[in-house]
Amino acid sequence: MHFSLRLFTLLAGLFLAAASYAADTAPKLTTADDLGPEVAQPIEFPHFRHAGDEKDGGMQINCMYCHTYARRSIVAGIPPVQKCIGCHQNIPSVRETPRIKQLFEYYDNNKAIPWKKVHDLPDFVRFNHERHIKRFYFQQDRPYQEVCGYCHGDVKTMVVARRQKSLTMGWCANCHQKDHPVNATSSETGHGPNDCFTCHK
Amino acid sequence: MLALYNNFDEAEKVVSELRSADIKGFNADDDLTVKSPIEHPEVEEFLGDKPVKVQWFTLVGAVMGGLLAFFLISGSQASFYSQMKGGKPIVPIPPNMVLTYEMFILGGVYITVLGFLICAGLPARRSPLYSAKVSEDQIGILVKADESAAATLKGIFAKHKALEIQEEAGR
Amino acid sequence: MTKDIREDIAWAQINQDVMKSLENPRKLYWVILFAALMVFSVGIGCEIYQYIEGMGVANMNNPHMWGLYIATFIFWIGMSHSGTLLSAILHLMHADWRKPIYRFAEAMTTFSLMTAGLFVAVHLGRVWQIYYALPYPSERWVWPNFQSPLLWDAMAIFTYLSSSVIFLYIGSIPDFAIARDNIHPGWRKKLYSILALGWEGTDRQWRNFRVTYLTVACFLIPLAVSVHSIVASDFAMSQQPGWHVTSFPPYFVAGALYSGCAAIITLFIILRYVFKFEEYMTLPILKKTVRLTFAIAMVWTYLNCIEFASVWYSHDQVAKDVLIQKATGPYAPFWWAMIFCGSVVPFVMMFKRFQTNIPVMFAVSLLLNLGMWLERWMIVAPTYSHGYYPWTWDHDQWPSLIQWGIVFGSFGWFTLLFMVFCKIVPSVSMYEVKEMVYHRSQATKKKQLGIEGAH
Amino acid sequence: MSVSNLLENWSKFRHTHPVEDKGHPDWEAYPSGLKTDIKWAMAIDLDACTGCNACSVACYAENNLPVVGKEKYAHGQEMHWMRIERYWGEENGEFKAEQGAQFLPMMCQHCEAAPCETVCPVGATNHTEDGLNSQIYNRCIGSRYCSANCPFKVRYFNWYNYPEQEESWPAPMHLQLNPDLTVRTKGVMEKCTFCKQRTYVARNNARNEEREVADGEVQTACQQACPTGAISFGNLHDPSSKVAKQWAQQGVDIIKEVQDKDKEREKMEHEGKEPEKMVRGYRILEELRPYPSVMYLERVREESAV
Amino acid sequence: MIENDFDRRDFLKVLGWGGTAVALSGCGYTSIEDGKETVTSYVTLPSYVVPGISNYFNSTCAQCEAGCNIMVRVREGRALKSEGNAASPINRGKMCGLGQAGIQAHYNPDRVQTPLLNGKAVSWDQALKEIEGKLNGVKGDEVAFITGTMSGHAQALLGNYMDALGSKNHFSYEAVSPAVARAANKKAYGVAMPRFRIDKAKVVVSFGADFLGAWVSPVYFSQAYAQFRKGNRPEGRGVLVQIEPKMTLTGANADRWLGIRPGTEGIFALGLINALGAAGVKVPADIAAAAKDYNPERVGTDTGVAFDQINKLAALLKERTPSLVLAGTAAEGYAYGSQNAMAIAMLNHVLGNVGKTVEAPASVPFPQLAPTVGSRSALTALNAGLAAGKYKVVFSYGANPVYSAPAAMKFKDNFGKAGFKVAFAQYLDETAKAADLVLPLDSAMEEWATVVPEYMPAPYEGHAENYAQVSLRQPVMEKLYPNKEGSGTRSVGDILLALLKQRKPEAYKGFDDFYAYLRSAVLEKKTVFGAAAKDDNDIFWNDTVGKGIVALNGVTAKLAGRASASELALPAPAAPDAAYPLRLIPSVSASMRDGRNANEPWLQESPDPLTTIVWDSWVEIHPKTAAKLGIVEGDIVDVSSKSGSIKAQAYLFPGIHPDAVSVPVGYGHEAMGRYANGTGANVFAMLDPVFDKETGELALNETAVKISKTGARVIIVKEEGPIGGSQAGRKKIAVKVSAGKVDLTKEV
Repeated sequence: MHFSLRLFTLLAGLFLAAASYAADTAPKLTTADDLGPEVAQPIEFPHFRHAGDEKDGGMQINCMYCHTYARRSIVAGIPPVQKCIGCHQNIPSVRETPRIKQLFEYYDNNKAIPWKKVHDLPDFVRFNHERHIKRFYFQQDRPYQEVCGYCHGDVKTMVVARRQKSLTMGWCANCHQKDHPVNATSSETGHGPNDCFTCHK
Repeated sequence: MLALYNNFDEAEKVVSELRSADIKGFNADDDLTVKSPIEHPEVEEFLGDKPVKVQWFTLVGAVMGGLLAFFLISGSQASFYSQMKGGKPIVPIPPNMVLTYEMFILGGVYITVLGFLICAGLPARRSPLYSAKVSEDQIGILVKADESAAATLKGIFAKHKALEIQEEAGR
Repeated sequence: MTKDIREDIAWAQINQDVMKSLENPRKLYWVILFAALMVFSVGIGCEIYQYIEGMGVANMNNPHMWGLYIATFIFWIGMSHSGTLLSAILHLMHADWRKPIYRFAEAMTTFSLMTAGLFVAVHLGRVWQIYYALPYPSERWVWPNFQSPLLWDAMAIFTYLSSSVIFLYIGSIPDFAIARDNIHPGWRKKLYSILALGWEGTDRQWRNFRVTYLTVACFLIPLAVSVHSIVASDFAMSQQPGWHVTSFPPYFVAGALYSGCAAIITLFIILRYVFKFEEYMTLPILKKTVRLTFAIAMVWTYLNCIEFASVWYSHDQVAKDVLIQKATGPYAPFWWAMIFCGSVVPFVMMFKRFQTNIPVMFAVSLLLNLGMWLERWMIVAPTYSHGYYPWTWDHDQWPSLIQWGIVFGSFGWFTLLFMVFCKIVPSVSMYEVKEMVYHRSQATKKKQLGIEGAH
Repeated sequence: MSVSNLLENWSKFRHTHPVEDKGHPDWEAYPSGLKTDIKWAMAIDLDACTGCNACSVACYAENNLPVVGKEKYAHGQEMHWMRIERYWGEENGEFKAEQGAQFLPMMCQHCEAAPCETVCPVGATNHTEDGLNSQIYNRCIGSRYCSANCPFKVRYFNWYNYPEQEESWPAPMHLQLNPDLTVRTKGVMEKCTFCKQRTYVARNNARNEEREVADGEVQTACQQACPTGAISFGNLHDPSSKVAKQWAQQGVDIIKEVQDKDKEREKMEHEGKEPEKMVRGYRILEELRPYPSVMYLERVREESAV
Repeated sequence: MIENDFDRRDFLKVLGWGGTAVALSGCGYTSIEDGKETVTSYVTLPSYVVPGISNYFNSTCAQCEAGCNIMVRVREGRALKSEGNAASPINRGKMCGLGQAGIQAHYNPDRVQTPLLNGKAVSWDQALKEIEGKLNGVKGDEVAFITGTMSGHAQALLGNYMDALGSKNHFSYEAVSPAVARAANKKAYGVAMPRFRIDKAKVVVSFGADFLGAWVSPVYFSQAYAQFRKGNRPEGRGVLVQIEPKMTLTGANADRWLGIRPGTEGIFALGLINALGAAGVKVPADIAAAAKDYNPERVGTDTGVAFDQINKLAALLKERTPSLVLAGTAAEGYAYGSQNAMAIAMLNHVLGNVGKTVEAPASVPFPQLAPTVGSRSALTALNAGLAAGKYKVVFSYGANPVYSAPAAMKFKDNFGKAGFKVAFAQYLDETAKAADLVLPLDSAMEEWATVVPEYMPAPYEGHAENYAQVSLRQPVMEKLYPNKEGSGTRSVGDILLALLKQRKPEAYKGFDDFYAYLRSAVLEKKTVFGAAAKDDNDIFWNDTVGKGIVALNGVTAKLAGRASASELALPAPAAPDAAYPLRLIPSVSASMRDGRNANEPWLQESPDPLTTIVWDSWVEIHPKTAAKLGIVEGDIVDVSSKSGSIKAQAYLFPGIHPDAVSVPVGYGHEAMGRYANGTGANVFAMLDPVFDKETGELALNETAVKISKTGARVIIVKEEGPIGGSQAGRKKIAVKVSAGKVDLTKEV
């Protein structure tokens, strides 16, 4: 008898818990902040050196100086080698370091660098850099580290970029549900589009 | 102490006598159990009424299932990016009612069975005083009593020519 | 008058006879088991091929999006209903002749539901994503679409399956106890003692048992009805001509009971022979079942006519066209075969001398089931080949061998499960037969006493 | 907070679109400044349509449609989102060719109240806030109920795994695949999307420049190809757009299942009056109340000509 | 659309497609995968190329001779889709299905990828050396060059090359060109191809001219047709009457389709003239004389068209002017085809359309660039020469005579007689197979070329009356088969240039490739091409390339007075041969044309508009005839003529004259590629060698055939359902309304 009673209360408790959880759950589930796998790149590009803060010996270059397409295209893109050379041919101090040597090799052989995709969404997902940059960088006028950091994490402290956010659907949706101010000044808010069709292609 | 009888008439006589006879150290209400191969309401009459509580479990289960269903479903529809479908409301009543109905039954059945197990005290360890005959064709009468009452009880059993009397000492 | 069962049969005898069925059945049992296994493996083979290649190999096409899978799915769902009919409804009606046969009827319910469940998976284009259809709180915040009748189906079938499993189990606890007490030691004894939950048949156990059994029975009846009317709403809720019919839910339920009863007759005859249950599954009981079936057959026929009539007298030309096309188009042979098997053949059951004629009844029951299967197919296919939009009308689309293979495989799967079950669980409810015998003998005794008193 | 959300916005969740049209609940996603109230719609002039198949081929090119080959075509497993139907004039059961044939381009009608949407078990097809009938390929589990319930039968199912099949895109043909779309795999339902990838770009440009989408800014592949310009496509809620003008002029209202002009015409015929000059817009299977977003213009034929 | 701050050739070098990842995985997996794919990255990039955003490059379609101006969508170095160039007066931003499929000609898996000498791969140097060797000591007139219709600088080079060889034997061959009509037009209007202003006409009477499908410049005419059908233009909605034995796409769109007995088009025309005269239209004396015997009754019996219909048509034409009468492929394909065409042309004179809807065309001021329009007589001539063993070396480019020559010509054997045969080919088609040396060609997406459209469009959006244009074709992506160690493909221009260098090294040493030649040739004439002398060459050139169209002040031809109608003599329709009672009409479908594009799967998969049949050829039979022969749909029938026979599936088709059967051309390739090979039957092979009396053109419709069942039967693979094109009494599917009932004037 008592055994069974205990059993009953246990089961009932579990049932209720599961139910209430289910009914009230979704938003809580999307707080993942995990680290993606290490990706081996042809050249170990030191992000911290370029984009990092002064105190860490960084040069605080704006992300969109190199990833220049982010503000006008759906993809952020990788700068053409020419761009790297453009600066580095005027920086003799580091000219002989192994990475820069590699870089110049590629350039001299007129070969594109086979960078690996780090933040690689599935093929049926459409993520538009332009829209997000417009909204948060230009309209809301947030600092670029923050804006890019929403999805790309704290790249300015990394050497080779590595995924820091889960980039799962729930994670995206979590932000799309929030109300964001329209621009830096106004109090009006709006949330991201909810249509499946907007992000799924 | 377990006594086996051949048919219900005898068993009934025994039971009624046991209950009428007031024996010291033996309380007919708690200490008397009948084991039978088939469901046999008449015997129970002799045992005096013992209420069955399973229905209450049923009620609770059904109601719980129904409510859960409705809110779970409507709630999830509301939280599903508010997707419009076929010009129907985002939280349409008829479909949700269908599902509520199903869950109502589901909850009912599950909790009822749970109730049964609890009320019937199943699963339980088998008492040492048990004979396979009971599951075949004989009726067993199990009594708990002090040593003092034993003799009298045995007497009563014997009087109604029990086929077999098992005894367990101690306690 | 012949009695449903011998009243002087000893209870111990009952135990022995039934327990024997767990030990040594006739040779035929093994033959059937093997055959079932073979057929099932063919089905599995086809399914694997289809899984790898894609649904295309089933030779469905644009108008014909659903094929035999859905038809057979409905067939199995339908088959499940008679179990409930016998055990639950007749239980409430205290028709005690059901007692020797309701156990396997319930088993049939359970297993045909399981078979039906298979077809949901077989039918899906991306079965590996089937969990999308489950209502669980996902990281993606997405839920299944509760507006879809398919989801109601899933819910209803799940409820029905689990409930009937429970019902079956509860009902056989006392028998497990018997088995536990009578079987020679071994893994089976252990199994039974676990399943019996330490049942001792105390008055307290019996008391609660009675109430519970009754309650669950009460739940099962509306459930069963709801299940098949929901399956019907897969079609009735849609917009297609020939599907969007108000009378579909009752029509489906009737059809369900019908095919179920037919199946019971078939299995009755098989079990009777295989497990030597002549003593318990007696001809009078068969006769009662047959009469019941005949009644339901007439109900079905009636509803069938109603459906045609309602289409015919409606001004919905499109639906009318579908009906005409059923009777005259490429599907005509099957459609008429369905009418014949479903509405003409049952008249054989009117005649007393056939009602207890085993071979005839066996053949008839098989025909009835064939008819009911055809009915389901005739509901699904013709609408596709003759919908609203003339351009998409199709030549009669003939299912590929793969499709047929999987359909037949399902029959193998069902038989397999059922036969194994009967070998492990007593397929005749011993304690209830005892009750039956007991009460009946009491009744006759009283009668005799009455007669003597008159002197 | 689903339950609280449910109770708070109960009324929002209860209104039925498009009949009591308060728009799509997600329009609130756009702050007033950038509100883009869009309803994509189409008008096809059957008098201009010559049935030349250009639109169909353009659709193949734009939307990564696989070529299935003769055998599968024979099984009716072809994948053309846009099909050109050819009808003959009929006289007591015989086809008549005197007035030529009658062509009808048929693609997904993007119904406002689409029968396919309600029945999808996983909600893979929904009504988007710009008035499309979306199909989320990755969500689809292939129950094919949507197609079963589509009166036009314009949904096409991936019966085989075309991307991995040798004959669909033998190298180097795969280089032609449009990167703006998924290549659909085995077991997924698909259909015309009104070239979503194009409307998507147009809308983003508009919102970046904080303006509304201009008429003609976005063309569907079929419209762009059509040599006689029979197809026009645009935003129905923008009164200046060509489509809106056409719909208005042809007296076709998207949220009516019976158009007033048809009521009148019927009335006149009932009174035995000959209806004088009428307009020629109509929607197919309107009476089933799916509220299609594609209006057709009746083909005109000169009876006096010979 | 395009800024040209970047040299096109360099651009192509950097923008290789090699690295681009192509998404074939679809909706398979649901997790994100890091580090699996590579990002598309470049060494250096023109500023106008942004990853993720497409560029459009203007070019010119090469799928048919119409020469529509297209723009090709390019992303990450891959050509994705061709779309119409909105600035073009020819196609005005539109495109036909055939043109759309051009991208598949480019990406086709069956392209020849390296030079082949007797089937063995050789390097380009070897190949060219081989040619030079074979040409040694060969006299000029022993060299023949067969091409399709050619134009632009490639043709100029070809001309120079032939001159260098001292050969006059350039045969320009088109299997289905309107050559007879051109000849007749020359006589009737003084110009081969006047501007037909369909958009200005109130009535168009077309004798088998399939101008919406496969005639001359379909997309352009479709635009005109759209205009013509508009109710809101000043002329009001036009009426189209199509007179032809087998319904074409145009016929399917006609207000009235008259299924006339094959070959009696001329008689009908004269009858119509006669009727017009009777109706009071002023008919020139000689024409009246020619037409006087053709009273409606006789015409009715001859043509099988009820004569009251002829009168009604006459009344219509009298009432509504201006009208336009066209003579098309169906009318000219007979032994007396030019007579037919002439008689039909006379109608325009009688109706006074000349100068109104029949206008004088403009042409480019460079005769050597103007198109040499192909004809069938050219093939006859070449064949004769080959048979006589006249030619030692034969080049073939852009034509597939081995496939499309009637078997009776024995062309394949004669071709074999030539000592050395060189085929410029994109596919290893029948002719390439028969050749000794195969030179792989670039696709139209890879080559530089200039194209002069065969049919010069009417002025559009404020052009001058004498508008003429030269279109540019430019590479839109890096070659799929680049020239590495001697293999790979080359453009015809490059090949010709290389050959010329063998002959006249000094004259051409300035040009290291055809691009250089083209550029300098254009810049030389840049003032004619609309630039000021002082303009900077690079700017002008880049601008021209960017536009893809060069508008010119063309030279307008004069509509000369017509030849007298006195020699019009039309035989009465011959009584059908008892052995071969039916007339075979090889139909030219909009997508298949003469079969050169048969290996583009989109064209095979897109249903034929009228029969909705795919992936096979068929025999169109009138239901009555079929009933007589006991043929039902799907029967495999044997269609045999005196010169050959084919087997194909029968399709019952209401739009054909009962005395005729029709089989589409372009199917039944033996060699070409995986999609074309063996699909359908080649109807060219079985044509009787009957030629037009005046022009010597092969008369396509003069083949008499008999039909017999083989007993086999198939289910035809087609788009339409079992009830054919019936609407099964449904009210609102495809609705037709009579023009009297609707008000079209105010439509947007």
